[in-house]
Amino acid sequence: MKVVTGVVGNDVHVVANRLIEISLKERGFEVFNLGVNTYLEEFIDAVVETRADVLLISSLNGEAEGWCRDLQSLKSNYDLKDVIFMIGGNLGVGEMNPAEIVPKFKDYGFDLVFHQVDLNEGLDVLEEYLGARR
Amino acid sequence: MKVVTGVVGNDVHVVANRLIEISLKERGFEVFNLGVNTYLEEFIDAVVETRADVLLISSLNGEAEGWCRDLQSLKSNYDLKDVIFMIGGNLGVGEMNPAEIVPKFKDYGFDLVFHQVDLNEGLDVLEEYLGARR
Amino acid sequence: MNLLAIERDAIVGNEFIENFDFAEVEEFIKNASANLFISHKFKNSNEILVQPRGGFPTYDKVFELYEEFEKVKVDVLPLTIDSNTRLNDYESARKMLKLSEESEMDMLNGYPLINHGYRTTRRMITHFDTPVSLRHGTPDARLLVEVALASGIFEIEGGPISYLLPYSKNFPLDKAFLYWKYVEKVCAKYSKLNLPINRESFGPLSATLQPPAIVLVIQILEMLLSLEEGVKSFSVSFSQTGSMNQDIVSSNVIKKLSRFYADKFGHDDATINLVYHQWMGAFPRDKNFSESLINTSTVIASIVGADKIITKTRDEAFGIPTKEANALTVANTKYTLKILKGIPKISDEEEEENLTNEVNEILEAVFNDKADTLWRKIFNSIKKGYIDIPFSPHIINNNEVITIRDKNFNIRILEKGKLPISKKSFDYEKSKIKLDKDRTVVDQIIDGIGIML
Amino acid sequence: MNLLAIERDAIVGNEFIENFDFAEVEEFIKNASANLFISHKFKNSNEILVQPRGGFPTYDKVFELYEEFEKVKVDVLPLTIDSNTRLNDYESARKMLKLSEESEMDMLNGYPLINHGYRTTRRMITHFDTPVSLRHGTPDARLLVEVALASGIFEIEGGPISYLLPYSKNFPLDKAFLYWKYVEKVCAKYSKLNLPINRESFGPLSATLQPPAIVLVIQILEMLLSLEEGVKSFSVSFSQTGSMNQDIVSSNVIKKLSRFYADKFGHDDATINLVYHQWMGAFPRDKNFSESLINTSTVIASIVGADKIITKTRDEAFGIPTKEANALTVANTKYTLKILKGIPKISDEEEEENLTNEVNEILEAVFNDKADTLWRKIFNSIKKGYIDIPFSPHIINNNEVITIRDKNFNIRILEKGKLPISKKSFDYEKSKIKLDKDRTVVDQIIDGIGIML
Ligand code: B12
Ligand code: B12
Repeated sequence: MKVVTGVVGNDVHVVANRLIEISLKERGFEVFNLGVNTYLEEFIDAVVETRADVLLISSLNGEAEGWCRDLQSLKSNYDLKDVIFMIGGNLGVGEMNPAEIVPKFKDYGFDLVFHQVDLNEGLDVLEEYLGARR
Repeated sequence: MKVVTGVVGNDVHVVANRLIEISLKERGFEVFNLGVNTYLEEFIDAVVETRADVLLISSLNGEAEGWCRDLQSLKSNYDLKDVIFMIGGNLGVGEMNPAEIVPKFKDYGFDLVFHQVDLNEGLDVLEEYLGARR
Repeated sequence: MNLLAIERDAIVGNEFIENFDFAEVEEFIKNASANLFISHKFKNSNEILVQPRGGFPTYDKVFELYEEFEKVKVDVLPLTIDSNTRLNDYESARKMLKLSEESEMDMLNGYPLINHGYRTTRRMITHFDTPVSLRHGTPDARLLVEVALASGIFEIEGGPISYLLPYSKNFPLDKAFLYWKYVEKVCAKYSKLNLPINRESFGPLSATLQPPAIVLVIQILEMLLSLEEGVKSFSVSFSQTGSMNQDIVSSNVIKKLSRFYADKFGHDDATINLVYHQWMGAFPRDKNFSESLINTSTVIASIVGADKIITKTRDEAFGIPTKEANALTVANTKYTLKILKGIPKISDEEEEENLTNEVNEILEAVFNDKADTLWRKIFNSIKKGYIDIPFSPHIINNNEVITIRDKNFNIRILEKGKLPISKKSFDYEKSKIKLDKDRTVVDQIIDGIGIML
Repeated sequence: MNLLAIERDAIVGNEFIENFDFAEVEEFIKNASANLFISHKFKNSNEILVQPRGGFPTYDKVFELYEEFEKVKVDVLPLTIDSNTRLNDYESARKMLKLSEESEMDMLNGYPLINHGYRTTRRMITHFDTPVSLRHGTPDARLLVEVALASGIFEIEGGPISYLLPYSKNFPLDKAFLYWKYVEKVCAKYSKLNLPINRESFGPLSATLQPPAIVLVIQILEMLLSLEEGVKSFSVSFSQTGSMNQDIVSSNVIKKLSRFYADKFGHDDATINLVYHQWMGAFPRDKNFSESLINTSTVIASIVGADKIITKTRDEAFGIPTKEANALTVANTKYTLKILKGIPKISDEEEEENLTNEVNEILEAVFNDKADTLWRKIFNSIKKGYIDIPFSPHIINNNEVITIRDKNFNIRILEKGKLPISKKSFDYEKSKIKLDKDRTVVDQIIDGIGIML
């Protein structure tokens, strides 16, 4: 299984990103880590290029929404219906209600959305999700 | 002006009592300080004996109500209508609503009631009250 | 039947308690769970134990309080006794307990243990299976301690000086010594059946401008009185002074001297622990400030290397805290202790030397008294004003010692009264005080009382 | 017209800003109130200054935030810039500011100063008449700083290393040096018109397991780069390490060495201040624990004797704090600083010697580089991995240094990569580390990241 990961937008929070890479590798995934400050277009390009199964985006600094609202339209340019789109971190500025934020990002085209959820909890759900699809 | 003061009931909090004595003296009152652990009967006896103008009771440990509910009946045994009855400190166990506690103690026969009010604020009010009566 | 046994029979024959079955109580203590003994926990833990304060009139409210504490993994549960029971006024306690049970309003500021009795209370203590510490302030605690031990409460706070001078107006001091001797004897006796019962002295005293030298003297003397009767586990204590440095100095000196005097009097088999009380004086009215104050106390407890910390709550200025507020402090305190690592070893030689000298000087004067027993020497010393605490409500207290804060909030002795300290020591104290000439001394003392407001 | 003047003209000619009137700006700075200068406040205050963090997209929300801070008597106001502006992406900032203004929802995590402009912003700054500190994280801060100074913001945080390695992925390092040289020059120039503009370096860096030796090296180097251009008031800083002792050691060494190197390079007329950051790493999710953590940081700031403390809030783990939460920390921090008296002087000779050696060893290697100017020496040293910070997102960072916590939570160097420290120093580091053989090193590093959770 191939995963493309990184931190979206003008966001330099790198600590979780490093830990996600380690944890994904421990779980047996092949990881392409684009690091911080990665734009949505770069993510999509990498997914297409590597034929990844999962795109795992982090956003910590609160500005995810501004950077991800165009996902649907980008997706439509490529055949990416088998790719799992996943996002996690701090998905809004200030204190957010997860009950509002999750549906919003699902609307933008994400399959799995984790607002302030520990990375390993999120990766457990990803593995379950992959298992169920098989 | 003569003031009888002290701390009512099984209450040993002496710090405010010492400061009240100092402040009353500075304000020119003649002070009879019965100290801590003083029962209501002892206060009344002292007021009668010294012909005091003011009875100033402190209660800090929260048990004032149990010790003061009989004031009306004690008062009725003597001619004390010119004496000002004053109480202050922490007038209940736990956190109390001053709006409820003040009328309750007025019912018991106190003219001036101060729940968690600084002693000097209370003494200012006493002096005003005395001024108004003159 | 020896004298103690006769006295015990008389004590438990009190009209306010149900029939007292010594044989059954001994059996219970013999088989009691190790978890009920704080002496066991002290031995087997590297962490500072956290103990809140608390007690309510009714059984149910104490039970709920303990449930709340259990959730936050409290180390030691408190049982605070109401002030009527503290003054052996069981009849008033009974009346107000009844009123509290009927009205859902608390008419007592603690748990009237005598009225509830040991059979009922033991049910609760064994249910939680956590050490309980008895907090009272009673000069004559004989009955109270019998009932407490029978209930499974294996730490008893107090002592003839620390629970008399701050807590009573005219209870006879000589009696207090004899009644506490009884308590020590009973604790020592039961300590042989299972693990040691822990005794703890109450270092905060009147909690207001108490000079460290006198606090330490009283701690050491109560420790010696207790060990003399056979107690094997003892905690000395003091409360935050207001100056971090003075707290550190006090703790370094008390650790050194309590061990020194215990050994000197032949008690090298006794364990001595150090307890730190979060700020015991007047609290600010802003509850967030109270929390800052409490957390600051916790940091200092870590720095001084206490074995146990006794907590306050954000409600302190307002009244007996809710169970939630109380549990919150425990959780926060445990969190802070957990994150505090890399605590430096600190000492201040000059201050430590001065405090050591003062304590030794006063103790020497006490030991030199002509009386035959230690308690009589202490009794005479208090009468002579060798031991004299500020803000005591008790008539026997000499009331000549006056203390004031220096610019670093250290408590300093301004008037030494009859304290038998040397000229050198007193000169040191005076050299630290800078009075403000434009204000009265009383106003400056009041400032020192209100430093945390 | 000299080169700097030409460059300045070009910089302020940016399409995103309104016409820039240098003459008017000089006039404004010449006559600006002393209260706007933190350098003035440092000089005239004995207390630790308290500065929160904070910034919102819209003018009105920042104004309300400042009003809230004013109520609690803040010492220094922050102006935190959003992350688009930090990366010179003024167009994204403009769009999101517009969205924020329309929707009442904040689409930016700070104040887009360029888009608001100096005329507007100055109105706010002069209204509050309190020093404002610019917090950004921008490698090319030339325009930002011009606008800030023109607005009346007389403290500028950052530097070519501390605002690049933790804050950028691929911004060219050599350019960062040149752009920051511009900033220093402008600050130095304006400092002559009135009181000194204060510059501050950002010691927390990536805020995660940063070894004190590297933090101190970067602080001293950025200080020298700044003083070299004529700045006269500079603050070095570091953030809570997680070990109280390591904080104390760091502060003792940085105070000593920053003064030493400033003097050595001929800047004995410059004032050096010390800034302490409350915990900058991952915060707990329990807001009460966050408050305990914050207060603990405050106590440590007092102990290390900082000149200024920069605060966090109970909301840290959740997002940009509300203005109320932010003001609450300021009030609580000021309260704790007020009650903390009698702070002992603490030192740990062995640790201080080791840290001093490490810093000197790295600095020596930097100064020995063959390049002609200080910035080029530093540039080369970073490329060679002589300066290498853990958890940097930047591609130039060598990423070979690995740190881990010892049992007292001290940060220790496990892998030294190319750090030019002596065998003796590295042996000292290694002697403190006790790895748990049953668990992976990575897991033990992750534990060290999460100590405050
Ligand atoms: C360290 C830190 C920094 C460091 C970062 C250094 C670096 N290069 O990495 C520095 C000091 C440089 C920094 C800068 C800034 N920061 Co910052 N920072 C933090 C802090 C304190 C800790 C982050 C961290 O490392 N945590 C440890 C790692 C392991 O955990 P994590 O990142 O929190 O991620 C966890 C989860 O979110 C999850 N996760 C992450 N990604 C994903 C993905 C998936 C799919 C899943 C399932 C889970 C998941 O896993 C992790 C473990 O549980 C947080 C607050 C906090 N969390 O306590 C603020 C915080 C993230 N920062 C914040 C901000 C705003 C900034 C700044 C803009 C400055 C500012 N205005 O205050 C700049 C950003 C500049 C930029 N261009 O992005 C805000 C974000 C606000 C918001 N969302 O509303 C926070 C929340 C602080 C705050 N309350 O204001 N920061
Ligand atoms: C110091 C102290 C002690 C010391 C007292 C030493 C001594 N002998 O004086 C010790 C440690 C011995 C102690 C013991 C106990 N205490 Co105590 N103690 C305090 C504490 C921390 C400070 C009191 C103090 O000295 N303040 C400084 C002085 C100057 O101010 P003050 O007493 O608060 O009084 C002010 C006002 O009330 C006012 N005032 C007082 N009287 C009057 C009268 C008038 C007319 C006016 C206008 C104003 C006024 O003036 C003062 C200045 O503003 C308070 C909590 C707090 N306030 O922070 C608890 C507190 C008063 N204690 C309390 C209790 C319950 C006890 C105990 C029963 C133990 C227990 N269960 O915790 C025992 C009491 C034993 C007994 N028999 O009474 C409770 C009372 C609870 C309630 N009302 O609901 C308090 C509020 C703590 C708490 N939150 O639980 N205590």
